[in-house]
Amino acid sequence: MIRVREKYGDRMTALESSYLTETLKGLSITLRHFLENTLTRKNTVTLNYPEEKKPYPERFRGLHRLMKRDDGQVRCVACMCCATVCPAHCIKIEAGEHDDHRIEKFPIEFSIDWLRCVYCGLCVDACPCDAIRMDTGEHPKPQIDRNGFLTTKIDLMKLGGPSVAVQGGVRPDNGEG
Amino acid sequence: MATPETARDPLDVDDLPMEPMVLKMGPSHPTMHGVIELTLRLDGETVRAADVEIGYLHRGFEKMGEVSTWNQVFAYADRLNYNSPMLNELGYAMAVEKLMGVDVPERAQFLRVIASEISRICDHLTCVGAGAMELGAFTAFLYAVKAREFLYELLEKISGHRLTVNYMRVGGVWLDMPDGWDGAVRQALTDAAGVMREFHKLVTRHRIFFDRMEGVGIISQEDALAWGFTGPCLRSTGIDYDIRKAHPYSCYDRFDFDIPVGDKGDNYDRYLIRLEEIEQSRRIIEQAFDRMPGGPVVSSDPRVALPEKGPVYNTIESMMNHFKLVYDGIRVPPGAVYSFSEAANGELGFYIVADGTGKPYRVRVRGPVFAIMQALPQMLIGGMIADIVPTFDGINMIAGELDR
Amino acid sequence: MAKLTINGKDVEAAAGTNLVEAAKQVGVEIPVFCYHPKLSIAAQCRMCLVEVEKMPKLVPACQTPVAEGMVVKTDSERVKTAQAGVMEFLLLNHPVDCPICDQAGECALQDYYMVYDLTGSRSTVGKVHKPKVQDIGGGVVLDSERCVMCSRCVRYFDEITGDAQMGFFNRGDRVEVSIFPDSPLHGEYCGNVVDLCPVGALTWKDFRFKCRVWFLEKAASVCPGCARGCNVTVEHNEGKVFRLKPRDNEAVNQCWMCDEGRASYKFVNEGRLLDPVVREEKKGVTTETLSSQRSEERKAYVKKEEAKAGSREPHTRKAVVVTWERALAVAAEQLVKVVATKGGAAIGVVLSPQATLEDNRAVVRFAADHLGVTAFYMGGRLDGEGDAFLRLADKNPNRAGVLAALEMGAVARGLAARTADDVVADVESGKLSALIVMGNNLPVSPDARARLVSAAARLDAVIVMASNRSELVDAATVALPSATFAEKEGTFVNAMGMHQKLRRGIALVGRALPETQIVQKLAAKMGFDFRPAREASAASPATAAPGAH
Amino acid sequence: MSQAILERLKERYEDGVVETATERGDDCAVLKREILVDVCRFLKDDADFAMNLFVDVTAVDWLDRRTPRFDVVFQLKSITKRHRVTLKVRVDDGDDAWVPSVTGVWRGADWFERELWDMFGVRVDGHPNLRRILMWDGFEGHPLRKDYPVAGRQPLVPLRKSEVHVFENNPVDPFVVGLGVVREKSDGDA
Repeated sequence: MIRVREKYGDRMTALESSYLTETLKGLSITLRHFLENTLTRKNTVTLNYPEEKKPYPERFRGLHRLMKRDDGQVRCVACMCCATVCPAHCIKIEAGEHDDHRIEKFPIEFSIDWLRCVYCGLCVDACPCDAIRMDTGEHPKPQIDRNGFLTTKIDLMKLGGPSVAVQGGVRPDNGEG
Repeated sequence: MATPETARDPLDVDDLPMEPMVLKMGPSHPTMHGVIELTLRLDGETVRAADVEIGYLHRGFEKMGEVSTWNQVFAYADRLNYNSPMLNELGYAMAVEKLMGVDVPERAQFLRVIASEISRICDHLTCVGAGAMELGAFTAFLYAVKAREFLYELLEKISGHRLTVNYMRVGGVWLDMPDGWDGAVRQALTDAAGVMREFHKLVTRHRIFFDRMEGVGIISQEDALAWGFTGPCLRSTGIDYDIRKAHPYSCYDRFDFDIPVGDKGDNYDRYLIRLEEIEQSRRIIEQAFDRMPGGPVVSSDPRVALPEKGPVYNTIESMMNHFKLVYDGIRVPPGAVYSFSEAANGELGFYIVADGTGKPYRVRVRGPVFAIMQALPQMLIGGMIADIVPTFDGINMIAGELDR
Repeated sequence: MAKLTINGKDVEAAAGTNLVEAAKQVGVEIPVFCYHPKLSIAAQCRMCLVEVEKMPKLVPACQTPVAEGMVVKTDSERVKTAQAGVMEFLLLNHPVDCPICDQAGECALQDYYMVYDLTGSRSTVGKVHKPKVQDIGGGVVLDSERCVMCSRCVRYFDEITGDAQMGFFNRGDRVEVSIFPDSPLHGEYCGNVVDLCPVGALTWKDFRFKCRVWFLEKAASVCPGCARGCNVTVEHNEGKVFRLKPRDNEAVNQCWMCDEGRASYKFVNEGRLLDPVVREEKKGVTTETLSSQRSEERKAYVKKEEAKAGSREPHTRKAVVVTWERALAVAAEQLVKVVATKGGAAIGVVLSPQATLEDNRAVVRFAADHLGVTAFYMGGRLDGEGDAFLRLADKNPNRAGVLAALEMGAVARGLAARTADDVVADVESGKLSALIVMGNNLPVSPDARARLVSAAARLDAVIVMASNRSELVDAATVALPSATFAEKEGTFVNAMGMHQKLRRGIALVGRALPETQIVQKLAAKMGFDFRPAREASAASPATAAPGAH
Repeated sequence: MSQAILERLKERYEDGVVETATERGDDCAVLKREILVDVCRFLKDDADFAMNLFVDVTAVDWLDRRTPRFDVVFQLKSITKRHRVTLKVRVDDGDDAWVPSVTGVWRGADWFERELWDMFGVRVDGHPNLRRILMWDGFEGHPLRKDYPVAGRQPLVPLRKSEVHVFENNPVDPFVVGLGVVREKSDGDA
């Protein structure tokens, strides 16, 4: 147990209550910072945004992207796990039958409402196919109207790249028969 | 402090009748930390009566909890006390784990404590910084925010976001700390401590600050208890009650730290306690890094934690496990528990009821500020109108956890 | 009767009961893949192995009848090891398909994995692959990799429909369940194998990928497909019905359902009449004004109408989407005029065996008591095929209900339902000058229908309460959107005279209302004191028992 | 320690204690409504228990699952003795949905009981100022009841022109409050 008044002092000393010493002490601190910042910028923490930008950390959950298969098709198989787990209900998927029987199912439409999204990352956790990721390192850009934040499969795939993960439906040993 | 007796000279009243005045402060007054409304009855500049109207930020946390899965609630819990999301998550996670009887791995416990204490420091920094600013010390506020920025960056590095962290899960945490994070934390804490020393020099012993804090917003020990105070506000009255010591949870019993207490129950005490708790949190974090064990960061119980991605992609067993956890959610056995932890403002309690399905039957949050805010009129009455600002700040009302 | 204990609980079961059923009595679940109460015992999945005292080996619970003094354990270490072992074998070659498998969410493998297995894979070799996505006919899609060889489907065709259509082929880990060469599934009861399949090997083509099953909400209802009245659950999400599944009812359909019935929900989602429509005597094309149709439906409708307009002369009556208020006012005005000039005998009322007992009763009482109508006709759908199992030729779920409604409304008045062909004759002969029609169409030949439609143009009023668009709706002076079986509570009386409750599934589509409410509003508009819900039968399930009405 | 509380309560109130349970370390006593205030006062004043901190009161709605419908759940704690206890009172719907106020024992129960009323419609008998707290005046229904829909909509509230504000802690003089500063309504001169 620490008694804070004992540690930090209870009453003002005569010197302190004269305003002068404490004010000068404070001024010396701010003056030092002022000189440091104008002359050297060594200890400056501010950035000249937008000329200077601070990169987001690796784990930053930014805009979603849809990953692609080796042949450039969307990796997502419309399993709806992300739509199920999303606390903001911002993912809408319409599933369809794929011509290729090895893929079988794919999203005809996959849209995310970036205004509703809370960037919690649960959809990435829930994806069993490494199809959706939030590692673009970008935040949503301002838009003129709400529809601008309603992102479609095409836009999400533009942000996407090839995935290195080996996916369940298609395994290395998945030959025919 | 202006007492009612000195506020007006009885002689003046005779020829200049005082006119009582009702003043609405808020719902979005600049010094109101969240949206609340104070209705004040003033006698000159003296507060004679005060009422608090809350609920402007009610988002239906408890109702939303009933239609979310157990893990989805974390996203909402973040937004209770938005200055210290980790502490809310820890409180909620502990409640679910208590109900399920899940063991959380050592390393996850340590990471939780570290993340929580960083959050606590952030919360206190915001409180003292904003308090200084509202009394005119804008430079000091910027210093506090600068120190907080160092810590937010740490939270961002480990969880991906600064405020809406969504870092904890039932049974552990999302990910282990990134490489070099411990060094970054120690460095940031040192930097922040340097900044705080300057902050301390700027305001703590400055007479303007001192005079406006000392002896203002006094609450007695008995009153504090009767109103259900916890946290720094209770400790400012001299009661050394801290849940981390009184009912140690997670792994707090392994760390050596002190509980700061005040004497008078005034704003200055509350300010000093927060200042000191920042120091104590730093001690805890440093000890935690020194003793950090290895191992997994999330429970290995397949009924609780999502399996690793590798097996999910490649084996049907993990895939099925994954699916069941995603669409069914974690199945928490029927029952009810009350679990509580020491949040930045006091006792954060979660009373949760499960009915055996993947969604909570009821999630109840007992936000610390809710109890404290009811005593605000008592702390204001008799004081000057200008005293509202430091007193209100000393309570550190966060509308997120007040209105839920 | 035999007394035995299962997991320490005393059970009393009739001789011949197997252990799975006996355990159910005391709430002990024994996992099964191949066992099904309606099929013969195969005992080949080995998932139901239990320990019985004094028996040296674990025994399959499905094949073991109860015996006096038996002591059964379903949760001992030996049993658990066996269960986990069976699961491991079953999963050894199971494809990693949950994301693309429709069964995920109602899959026995998934459910049992969380309870009886929970271990990771130990396999180091690749899986055996078999053909996927095979359309085997009958609306069923087969995925051989996902099959757990329970043989339920094989036994179903052997034993229930009696025409062996599926079998096992090959041996060992290459064994596959499949159809016989060049003989796709046929018959009217193929959908049941999809329900029987405990995993995702057999999926229903119509439902494939439409909706994840964990999103579906369920409402107990009755199939509207035929007069059998099979008990079903209406499975729906966000205002759309996705499938009907059979519900157990030993007296009606056991646990089966025909394929025709499975498809009988479609009209709930498609081609709905969404708004009240009033047709006015003006030249013009009907299409433009139906503005509140769902866009895709509207496009299709416009297309159709345009084609029609090209081939035939445009309608002489212009359809206008109006408010309920306006539509009811027009209907009331037209009816009042007919009653005043020609009397109630000039009005014909077509009742609908597609609608509930309550709705028909409301219409009968309104028409007979307040309008003085004496001519009632039976609407609905034309008869179709029937068979000896479930399907009946009468494709209306509530014909008996209409008759019952008439009987109740006909006390001392001698009302009777005449056939729909009589409507056409009576309209053509000029006996009727107004029609009130419940339902989308009449059970008459296309030719007779065309005659009716053209004759209807001469009538003073054609008031149609329909859920879907049809020629009759297009010919109506006032078309009022009514609710389908999935949107309301009520009663169907099946061919055996059983009163069966419908529970409300989805919310009312568009601005549709149940007929009871339409009639109530119409009566109010005409100034009658009319309370159709006197019995309040929809309110409490207590009245669901047969004969309660 | 808190086990001892349950024992003591059973001994002292006999039939008043409907049941006691210890679940996952939480000790809970289900009480009859009549003795609630008495038990609270006893727990607070008794030197052995000294339940000096009122932590929380809330309810659980068991619509269609159990009767009586509501569990009203109190959390009490002793800061000096470092122990705590859960008290439950079961109340039913409609006229029966009320509990006695414990504000006389702990002043801090004030807002919590208002919230109980606001969220569940469980009236608190003897509460000095039972108004809605999180919801606004004119809100229809009680949002945390299970039969209140998650996406429930509320009618719009008419614009308030001015109102008489009665101060809770000084209710003698009502004041008219409008936008900004409004003078006293009464003709007195203070």
